[in-house]
Formats: sequence, structure tokens, C-alpha cells
Amino acid sequence: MQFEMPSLIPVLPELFLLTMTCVILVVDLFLKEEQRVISYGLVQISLLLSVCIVYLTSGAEAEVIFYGSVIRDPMGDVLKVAIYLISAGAFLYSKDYLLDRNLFKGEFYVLGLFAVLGMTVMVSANSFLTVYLGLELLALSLYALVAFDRDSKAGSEAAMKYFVLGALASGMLLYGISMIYGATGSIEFPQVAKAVAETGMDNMVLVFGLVFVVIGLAFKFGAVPLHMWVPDVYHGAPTAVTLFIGSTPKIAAFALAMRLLVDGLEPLHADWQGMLVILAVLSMALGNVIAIAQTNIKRMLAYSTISHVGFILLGILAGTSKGYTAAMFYSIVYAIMALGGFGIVLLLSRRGFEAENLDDYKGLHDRSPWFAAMMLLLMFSMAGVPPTVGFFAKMFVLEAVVSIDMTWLALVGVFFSIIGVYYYLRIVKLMYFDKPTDDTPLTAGLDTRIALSVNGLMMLALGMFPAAILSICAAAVGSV
Amino acid sequence: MLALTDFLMLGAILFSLSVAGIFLNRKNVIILLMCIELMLLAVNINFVAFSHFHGDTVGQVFVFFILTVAAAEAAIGLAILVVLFRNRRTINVEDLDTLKG
Amino acid sequence: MTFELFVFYVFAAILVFAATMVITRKNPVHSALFLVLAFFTSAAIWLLAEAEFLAIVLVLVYVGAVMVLFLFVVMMLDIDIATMRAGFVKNLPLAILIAIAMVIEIFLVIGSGSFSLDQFAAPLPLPADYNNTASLGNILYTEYMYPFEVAAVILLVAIIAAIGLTMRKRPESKYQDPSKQVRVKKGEDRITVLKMDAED
Amino acid sequence: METFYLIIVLAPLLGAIVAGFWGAKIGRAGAHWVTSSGVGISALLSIYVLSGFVSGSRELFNGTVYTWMVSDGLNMEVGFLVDRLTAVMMTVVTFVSFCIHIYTIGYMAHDEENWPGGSLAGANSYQRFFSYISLFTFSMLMLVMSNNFLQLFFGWEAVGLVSYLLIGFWSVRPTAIFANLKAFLVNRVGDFGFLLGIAAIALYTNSLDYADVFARIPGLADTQIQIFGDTNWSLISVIGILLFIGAMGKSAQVPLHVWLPDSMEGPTPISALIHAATMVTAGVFMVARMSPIYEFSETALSFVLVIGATTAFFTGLIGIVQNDIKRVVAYSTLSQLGYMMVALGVSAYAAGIFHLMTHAFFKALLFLAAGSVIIGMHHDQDIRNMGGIRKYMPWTYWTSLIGSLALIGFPGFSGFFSKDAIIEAVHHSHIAGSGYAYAVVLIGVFITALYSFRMFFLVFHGEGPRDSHAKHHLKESPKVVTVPLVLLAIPSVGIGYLTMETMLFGDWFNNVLFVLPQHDTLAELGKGIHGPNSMIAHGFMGPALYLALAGLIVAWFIYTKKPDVAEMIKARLAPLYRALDKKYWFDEAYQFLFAGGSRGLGNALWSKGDRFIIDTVIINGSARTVGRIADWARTIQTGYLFHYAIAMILGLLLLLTWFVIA
Repeated sequence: MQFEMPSLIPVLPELFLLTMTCVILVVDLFLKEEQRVISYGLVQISLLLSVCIVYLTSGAEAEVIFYGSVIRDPMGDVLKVAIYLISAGAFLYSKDYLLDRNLFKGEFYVLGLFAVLGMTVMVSANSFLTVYLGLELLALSLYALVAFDRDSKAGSEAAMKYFVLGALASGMLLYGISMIYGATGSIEFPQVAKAVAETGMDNMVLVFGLVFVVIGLAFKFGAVPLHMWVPDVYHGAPTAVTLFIGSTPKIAAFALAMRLLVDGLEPLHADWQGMLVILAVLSMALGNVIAIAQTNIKRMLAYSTISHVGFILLGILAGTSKGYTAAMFYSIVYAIMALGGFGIVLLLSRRGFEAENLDDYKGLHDRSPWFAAMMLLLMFSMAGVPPTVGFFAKMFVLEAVVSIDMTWLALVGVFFSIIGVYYYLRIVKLMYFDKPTDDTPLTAGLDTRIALSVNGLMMLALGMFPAAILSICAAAVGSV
Repeated sequence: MLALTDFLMLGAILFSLSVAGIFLNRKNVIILLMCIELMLLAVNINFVAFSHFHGDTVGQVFVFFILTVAAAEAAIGLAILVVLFRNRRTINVEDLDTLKG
Repeated sequence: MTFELFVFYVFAAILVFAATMVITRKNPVHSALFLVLAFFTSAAIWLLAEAEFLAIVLVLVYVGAVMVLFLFVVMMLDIDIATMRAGFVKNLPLAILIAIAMVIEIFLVIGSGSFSLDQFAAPLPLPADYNNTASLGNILYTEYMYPFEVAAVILLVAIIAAIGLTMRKRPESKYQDPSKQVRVKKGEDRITVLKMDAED
Repeated sequence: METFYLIIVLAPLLGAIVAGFWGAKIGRAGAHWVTSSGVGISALLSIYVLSGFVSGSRELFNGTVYTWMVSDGLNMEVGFLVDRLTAVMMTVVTFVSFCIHIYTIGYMAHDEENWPGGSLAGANSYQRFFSYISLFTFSMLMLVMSNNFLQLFFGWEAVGLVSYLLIGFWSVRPTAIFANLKAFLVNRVGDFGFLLGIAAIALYTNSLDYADVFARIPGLADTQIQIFGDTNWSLISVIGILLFIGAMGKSAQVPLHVWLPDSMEGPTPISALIHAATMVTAGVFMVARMSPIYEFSETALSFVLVIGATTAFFTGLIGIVQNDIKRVVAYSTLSQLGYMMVALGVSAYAAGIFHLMTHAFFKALLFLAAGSVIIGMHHDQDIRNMGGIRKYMPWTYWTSLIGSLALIGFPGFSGFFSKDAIIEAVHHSHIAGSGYAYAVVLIGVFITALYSFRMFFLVFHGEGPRDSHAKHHLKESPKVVTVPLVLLAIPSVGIGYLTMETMLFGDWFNNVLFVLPQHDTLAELGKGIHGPNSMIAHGFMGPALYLALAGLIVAWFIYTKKPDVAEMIKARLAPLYRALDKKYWFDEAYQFLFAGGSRGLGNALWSKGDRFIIDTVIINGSARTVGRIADWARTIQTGYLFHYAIAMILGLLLLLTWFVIA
């Protein structure tokens, strides 16, 4: 058999990040405790350089390499850049938190970078095998990160639940993949799509496999009824890890959906659309309603995530490039919002104190008017109040749904997001109208303060100029 | 003759048994981990069978990777289990209920 | 019934029995051992499907390494087996119901004829000089180079995670941690000055 | 070029942001410096733009700055259209705004006295005020420089927003809060029409860009649409009237005028800037900008004409009986806005804009002069308590005189040219309602003179203030107040003389304002007029001038010579006086119809049942139900791993059953 060494340029970002992760792993061994910040610096540099490399190796044409295992296309490039940048933000916010809790270790960053690597592998996957391996790389790193605070009872409980359910879900996904492989004889997306289109839609086996795939996908998203892990993991994990899990993996999940459902199983659109409708409606309903009863902000944001996932699914199920664009926009915007929201939670936490309860937000305005305003912007954006970007994210998705004549679905979305406004505004009320219960000054480094301010103001800036990201998303999706 | 359906039925039974096992077992997390191994075995049987009947090796390659990942998964799962046991002195599934609501 | 089919059914029966035992034993050591049995029988079934290499790997890697790890952990942890079965019977009917529903749904699909011998004729036996290991190796290191590397990274993650999570210095041994000492801050960590009124 | 126009727009915004967010840091001086220089830069650049158009060296600019989003082929953009009309508006807005920034430094110097001690809202109110007026300037520039309907609407709402903020600026006064609410509600009615109009345009032309829309309008001239039942409506008329309803709200035309007099609760600089010179003229500007639409519907033009004439006359009458110095000026503003609308109604768009410009200067002057008097009188606004102020405040006196003469249209002053052009244009018009309008605007001239000089004589002439304490403290206002007065007095005198030829009869508005030949009243008027002197001469031949002089003399006679005559007339015409004093009972009617009506309805319903259904069931009930559902639903999350697993498996089974088996 003739073996031709494929060009490595399209996977250069992944190769670079892998190399750097191994370098950090080794370098960290030789660092003294107080020099550990060098590892942190290397992490940030590698992420930013990866962004540059993606930029340099990008192109409008899609390239398939490694005998059909990997694809590099504009959508992948955009999503990778978003993942790198938002992860860098997540690492930045968590630095002080980790330092205060003796969790500032090299392994945290190595595992975090491996998770990032897993996401990018998913993003540029072109076969079921690559998707599965990327998914597992991400999942395994996350399991370990959730349990990273070894002395935390809640952390290990959350990790155990996450692990068992995650393994169950990936088992289901694999079962589905095996059925699709059996029915089509291939595991590469283009060939699968071709075979599916030929065998016709009424192939029961294909739909059967599809159900399992959708279930695996829904677990990754955290869509109802596969959402049960989300609140427990968000709650139990160290907040720095929650921040990480809550932000970029949503982008990766979107990529997963695009690769599996659109690249691979587009001809079955009618079927997966129906399934996603059910998942989306349940997610929006349950997420928004249960969030109201929460008193812990991490749990509340977890349920809010579930409801946002419902919206992302709405965009995907539209099945038009408009819908994909809207969903992509939504997932990136959501990742930024979640980053900021958990960033504020981290900001308020300090050594020996976790700002987890809603009551800890009372009177934030009196303690720090600026960050209260940032939180206000983030909450408004999550609630979808104009002119923040969250409003436009919701609007684009609803527009996409209306344009495929599923107006009722859009109305359901609007209805539940109105219910959802309540719990976001409750935080605003606590911050502005209640008296603070403790008046410890906020202790955060300048870097965190600046990043959080940028993060908060982005809600407004992107709301004023949504076209900036939207046009990028549209161009990226247009190439799929 | 041995048909593809035979293999798939076997896989299906194993898959269902592992699902039932996850639900049934409320006392011991280790058995949950074993159920997951069982589930992956079911999937592997499917892949091997398809690979055999399609006459290509792709399915077998997939199984190879699933085995690799499952080994890694088992390692991490057991590591989490050890951490959990150290923290709580129990691996009873019913005791894992501090996070709820 | 051909000999092949007979062998298949025997092994399949053992496999299903072993799997049932895995999920119903109260002693995790028994479960683990039944799981080993399940792996052995499925390795035999894979041999019937001409996947020799994987069959060997399953025995060597899975039974030889993974299951031993399981047993090791089971024995390391000090588990009270007596309470392990309480409430088992209560959950049994629902578990059986779900398993049966699942099996029926799957059977309805795969038994519908899509995978019958008419659709997928039994393949001819491969030639005697066919080398399953060589052919797998050939594509594994060429076509599947990229997934192979990713799998390597996954194993690395497993190593890091397992060490990072479980390796710790024994808590009962007394030692000083200089870095901790250095990072103690003056006011809050070291001493707290309490202001008290002098008692008369 | 884009950058150049962007600077004009963004300089005030920058000032507003700095003063708004960092007001406490930069202090009072910092706030007024940063905002005034921002607006000053805009003013200078606007004048430069205008002079470019005057000398002919500047070309029309129509370009998109930023594409906000594209939805179903409908481009939503931020863009600028800078032509001669825009240039005039930009100059007026920024120049007046600049004068008012400077004036505010003096007027608000002791603003802390207006707040109760320790009031949180009163902290940094000075800086906040500057931030608001700069923000207003930005919004107004966005409105006038827009090249599309979306941005127009944005500017429209943004100026409205700032206007609400400023009317209720002294939020500790209940009257200010009430006025604020009133302005908000009344303007919502107008905005609703406006938005419907824009929606109709977007629907039928599939564009929001002015140029595109105007190009497609002639093709739609004969389109009929059905709104209710089978009656056919001309599309253009519907659009024109809907848009004009928006203008009626913003420019305070009858019957949506009720908010403007109340808006005088805001600080005086605001009354001058927003509620006299600029924002309220947005409606006039908008109709002129939309001339390519209005020209195709005589129905809409007649509607504009009749509403404008009615406003001009009846609100002027009310001005005669008002005793609050600012309210007199406010009613005069209403009346003059009516005049502008009349001009638009007879297709004399140029005359409308011309009057808008001259009015902006002399009305801002009058307001600032009134403000100066109010400062001198220590915030006593009742003209009956004033008198003889001439001696104490010479600068204020002389500039007020100039303003009043300009307002009544004294020959040679700026108001003369603009008002005379309007009256003559109405005279030459033939569309429905023009006869009524002509009669009304002529009498209006008399009334204008009467109320203007009534106020003038009561304030500045006669005996000194009744309150000797006030008299003791009376002195001329500081320089920051008088300098803007003088700055505004200059154009109030001369701008009409200098520009009437080009603006009214020249080619200044060619290709900008669109007039069908059969509607072109100004061209007809222009046949007999050659230059400003000829127009003055022409003025002596018409009735308007004599009516104005008659009004002046009557005012002089009644209010300085024989004050008892006023009382006698009041007694004789008691019913009329009551009607005027009560402002034709508009407020009462609205109160009754809307507020009272719903209250009556509420009483009519069984109040207990009402309370039960609305409060208990719908409001509290739904909140409580959702809360209860939430409490129940969270118990699904039991915390048990096997329950989570079974949820997943049930989900799988559900989808399998639904999509595969079924």
C-alpha cells in the first residue's frame, strides 16, 4: 500500500497546541511553586499563537486531509478562534481563584489545554471516528477537571455523576454510529451523506441510528431530558472549572451538531428536525422554569444554560443556512455571556468564600457600581433585553424558525424566555435595591478587572454592531 | 448460516442489559463502571459484525479505538472513584445526593 | 444448524448469562470476574467474525489490564458488602421492563429484514494467508494516522488525570510545606489580633 | 468624507459619555468644558459644511457608514445623507445647542438649590444635565443626517428619550413627573403612527433607504389598499398621514399638543433647545424630507394644512391668557409650529424650513431671555409679579425686544420674511382647506403680536416688581447668560434678510425638496419678488403687516396705558376666557376619556371580582403558579444517579418510539 504523507499545514493549530501542551507539562515539572505563573503565561501565549496560526492557515476553500479524517473549512476556523479566545479568557478569570485555593497547578492547565484540543479536533472532524475521539478527549479532560479539587466532596460527587452519565451517553452515541456504519458502510461524513441520500429516507435503520446519535449530541449540549448532569456538575465543580465547562464546550457542541447532523446526515433532516423540536421545547421550558426556584447562582446559571441550549437547537433545526448562522452566532455569544457571568462569580469569591448564593449579590451596586453594571449588562444579555447582544441572538434564531413556517415554535421560545427574564432580573434587583450583607472590598487583579469590563461592555458593543460577528458566521456557514 | 442479524441481536441484548444494570444498581458505583464496559462491548460486537459482513476493516479499526478510549475511560473513572471514596468513605450511589434540586 | 452457528449460540448464551450476572451480583469481585468471562466469550465470537487481532487484544488488554485494575480498586477500597443489596428487588421490575422495552424496540428495527442474509450474504471465508493483524496495521498507521495520534493524546490525558487525582502524600506523615509557609499573608492567615475590653 | 461627518456626529456623543460616566471625576468645569467643546467642534464643522454648499464647492453626500444587519433583503444601515437641507438643519442644531451649552453654565450654576438636601438623584446633577444636552445634540444630528428610515426612527426615539429625561430632570417635583409621563404617553400615540408608516414603506418598497424609497414612490402613486372592509385607500395618502401622525406627536400639533406646555417643567435651557428650537421641529423637517412622498397625495397635504392651521390659530389664542412667562413662549412655539406645518401643507417646503430656521434663532433667544428674567426674579415665573425690569436688565430687555419683533414679523427682521412667505404661499394655494388656512393664519398674525407684546410690556415696562424683596435683588444676569442672548439676537435680526432670496426663491433646495409643478406656490409668489427689499415693499401691500402692527398697538394700549381694559374684556368675554384659560379642556377631556374612562370601567365592573380576577388570578396567580411549578419541577432533579440515567434512557425510548416505530 502506497502511503502519502499528507500536508500538515491544515492541522498546524492542533499540532502546535499539542506540542505546547506537552512542553508545558514538562516545563511545569521543573518549576518551583512560586514560579508556576510561568506555566500560566505559556498557556496564554500558546492559545494566542494558536489563534494566529489559524488565521495564517485559513482559507475560503475547505480542505480534506488525512484520508478523509479531518476537514479544515472556514466554519472550523471561526469556531476554533472563538474556542481559543474564550478559553484564554476562562484561564485568565480563574487564575486568582485557583491561587487562593491551592489549585494553581500545572495539571489544571494541561488538562484544560487538552480539553481545548479535544474541542478543536471535534470542530475539524470529517468522520465519525475523529468526532468520537475529539469528544472523548474533551470529556475525559473535563471529568478530571471537575474532580480537580481533590478535597471537595461536592466536586468528586459531581465528577462521578458526570463520568457515569457521560460514559452512558457516549455508549449510546457509539451504538448509533455503529448502526449508521452498518447501514451505509462508511464512517466518513461525505460518503455517509451520499449513501444516506441514495438509500432513501425511509430507511428505518438509519433513523434508528440517528436517534442514538441525537441522544449523544443532546447530552453534550445538556438538552432536556439529558440535562440532569448540568446543574449538578456546574454546582459541584470548582467555579473556575464551571466557568470553563459553561463556556467553550457549547461552541464545540454546536460544531458537533453541524458535523454530525449537517455534514453527515443532512438527508435525514426531516427526522432530526422533529427530534430537535422536542428537545428544544423541553429544554426551554424546563430550564427557564426550574431556574426560578434556584437559590444558588451556579445552579441557576446551569438551568439558564439549558434554556439557552434550547435556543441553539432551534437555530439548528431550522435546517437552513440562516438557521445555522443564527445558531452559530448564538453559541458564540452564549459562550461569551457565560464567561462573563461566571467571571463575576469568580470575582466575588475570595479565599475561603464562594459567592455561590444569590444573597451574596445583594447590594453589589454599593460595593462596586462598575461591576454591578457589568453584571447588569450580562444578565440583560442573557435575558435577551435589547439592545444587548443576547436580544439579537434570540431574534436571529426566532427569525430563522419563523422563516421555515414554524411560527408556533418561535412563540413557545418567546413565551419561555419571558418567564426566564424573571430570574435574571431578580439578580439585578438584588444588586441594586437590596442592602449588602457583607462589604468586603473586591480583591481582583487588574487583568481580571479589565477583562471583565471588556466582557461586560462587549454585550452592549456587540448589541450595537451584531453584524460584526453575524457576517463572519454567515460567511463561515455559507461554506458548509 | 450465521447472519448479521444474529450478531446484532446479541449486541442489542447486551446493550439492554447494561442499561438495565445502570438503573438497577443503586449501591455500588464500581458496578456502574462495569455496566459501561459492557455497553461498549455491545457496541464493539456490532462494529465487528458489520465489519465482517461489509468485508472491510474500517469497523475493526473503530473497535480498536473504542478499546483504547475505554481503557482510558476506565482509568479516569476509577481515579474519580478513588477520590470519591477518600472524600466520602462510601461509593454507595444512593449517598451521592448532596447535589440536587 | 451449522457448526459455526452452534458455536455462536453457545458462546452467545454464555455471554448473556455472564452479563446478567455482572449486573446482578452483590459482590463487586464476582461481577468483575463475570465481566472477565463476558470478555472471553465475546473474544471467541469475534474470532467467528474473523477479527482475530481484536479478539486477542480484548483478552490481553481488557482482561489482562483493565479488569485487573478494576479488581485492584475493588479490593483497595474498603466496601461494606452487607448493605449492598438492600432495595434490589424493588427496582427489579422496572429495570426488567426497561430492558425488555429496549430489546423489543431494537429487535423491531434490526429484525425487520434490513440485515438478513438476503441483504447481507455471509462473506466467503478469507484466504488462509490473510493476515488480520497486518491489514489492520497497514491502515491504522496510514489512513488512520490522525485518529491514532488523538488516541495517544487520550491515553496521555488518562495518565495525567489518574496521577493528578489519586497521587498524594500520606496525610498522616508530618511534613512542612515551604511554599505554603511563604504564601501566608501577614494579617489574615497567621494571627488574628482580637481587641477585647480589659476586664475589671 | 465619512470620517468628517462622523466627527460631527460623534463629538457631542463623546462629550456626553465622558460627562455622563465620569461626571463625578471631572467635576463641573470638566463636564461643561468637554461637552461644550464637543458641540463647539460640531458647530464649527457644520458651518464649514454649510459654507461649502453656499460656495458650491461641496457635493451632496449619500453613503452608508455601517451595515447593521440584512434581513430578508432589507438593509438596515447607518448612513448619512448630507445635502443642503441637512446642512441647514445641522448648522441650526449645533449652533443653537452650542449657545445653550454656554448659557447653561450660568443657568444651572446653583442647581443644587433645586434638590432637597442629601438627595441621591441630585448628586452631580450639573454634570448629568450637560451629558443629556450633548446626548440630545448627538441624537438630533443622527435624525437630520440620516439617509434611511431606520436611523430616522432611531434619532426620533433618541431625541424623545432625552426629552423625557430632561422634562423630568427635577425628579423631586411631582409636576415634573406628571409632565414627563404626559409627554411619554402622548408621544407614544404619535410614534405608533410613525412606526406604522415606516412599516408600510418597508412593506411596499422593500427598502428603508430614502433614495430607493423615493425612486419607487411614483410607481406606487395609484396603488390602493384596503384597511377596513372594502374601502379603498390610496397607499401614499395612508403612508403620508401615518408619518404625519408621528410628526404631530413630536411637533405638538393639535390634538397631540398637550404635552408641550407641560414640558416647561424642565429647566429653561431645555425649553429653549429641545422644546422650541430643535426637537419639536423634527416633524417639520421630516415632512420636508419626505416631500417626494407627500407631493403624490393631496389628501395628506390637506391633512397637514388643516392640522397646522388649526394649531397655529387656537394655541396662539391660549397664549394671550397665560401668566407663566415660559408657558406664553411655549404656546407661541405651538402656534409657530402650526405655521410651519401650514407651509408644508401648501407645498412651500422651503418656506417651512426657512421659518424653522429663523424661528429656531428667535425662539431660542426668547426662551433664554425668559430664563434670564427667571434667574433675576429668583425662579418666579409669573409675569403679573414682574414689571419695569427694563432698568435692571438692559441686555435682556433689548434682546427680548429683538426676539419679539422677529416673532411678530416686523419688516426686516428674520421672522418677517419667513412668515410673510408662508402667508403668501397659502394665498396662492388651491388645495382643499387653503381658504380656511389663509383666514386663520392672517388672524394668527394679530394674535401673535398681541400675546408677544402683552408679555413684553408686562415684564419690562410699567411699575416695578410688586415684591420689593425681589426688586432689591434684581440685576443683570452674568456674561454666560447674556453672551448667548447676543449671539442669538444677531441671526434673529439678519438671517432672514441675508438668506431669503436663495432659500425661498433661489436654487438652494433644487433636487432636495421635491415639488410638483402644479403645487409650486413659492414659484408663483417669487414672480413678483426680487430680493429682500422688494419683499419688504411687497409686505406693505399685504394685510399681514398691518395686522401685526395692530396687535402691537393693542397690546401697548391695554397693558401699559389702560390695564383695566384687560379686566373689562375678561369680564365681558367670560366664556371665551374660560375656554382659553382651560385650554379648550383638552387635558380634562383626555383625563376623562382615557384615565377617567378606564377608571369608570373599572368601577362599573364588580370591583371585588375585578380585583380577584386581575390581581389574584392573573398577576399574582401566574407568578405564584410559575413559582409553584418551578418548586415542583426542581424535585425531578433528585440527585440520584440512577434517576438521571433513567431520564436519559426514557428520553431515548421516547424518541425511538416516536420516530422509528411509529
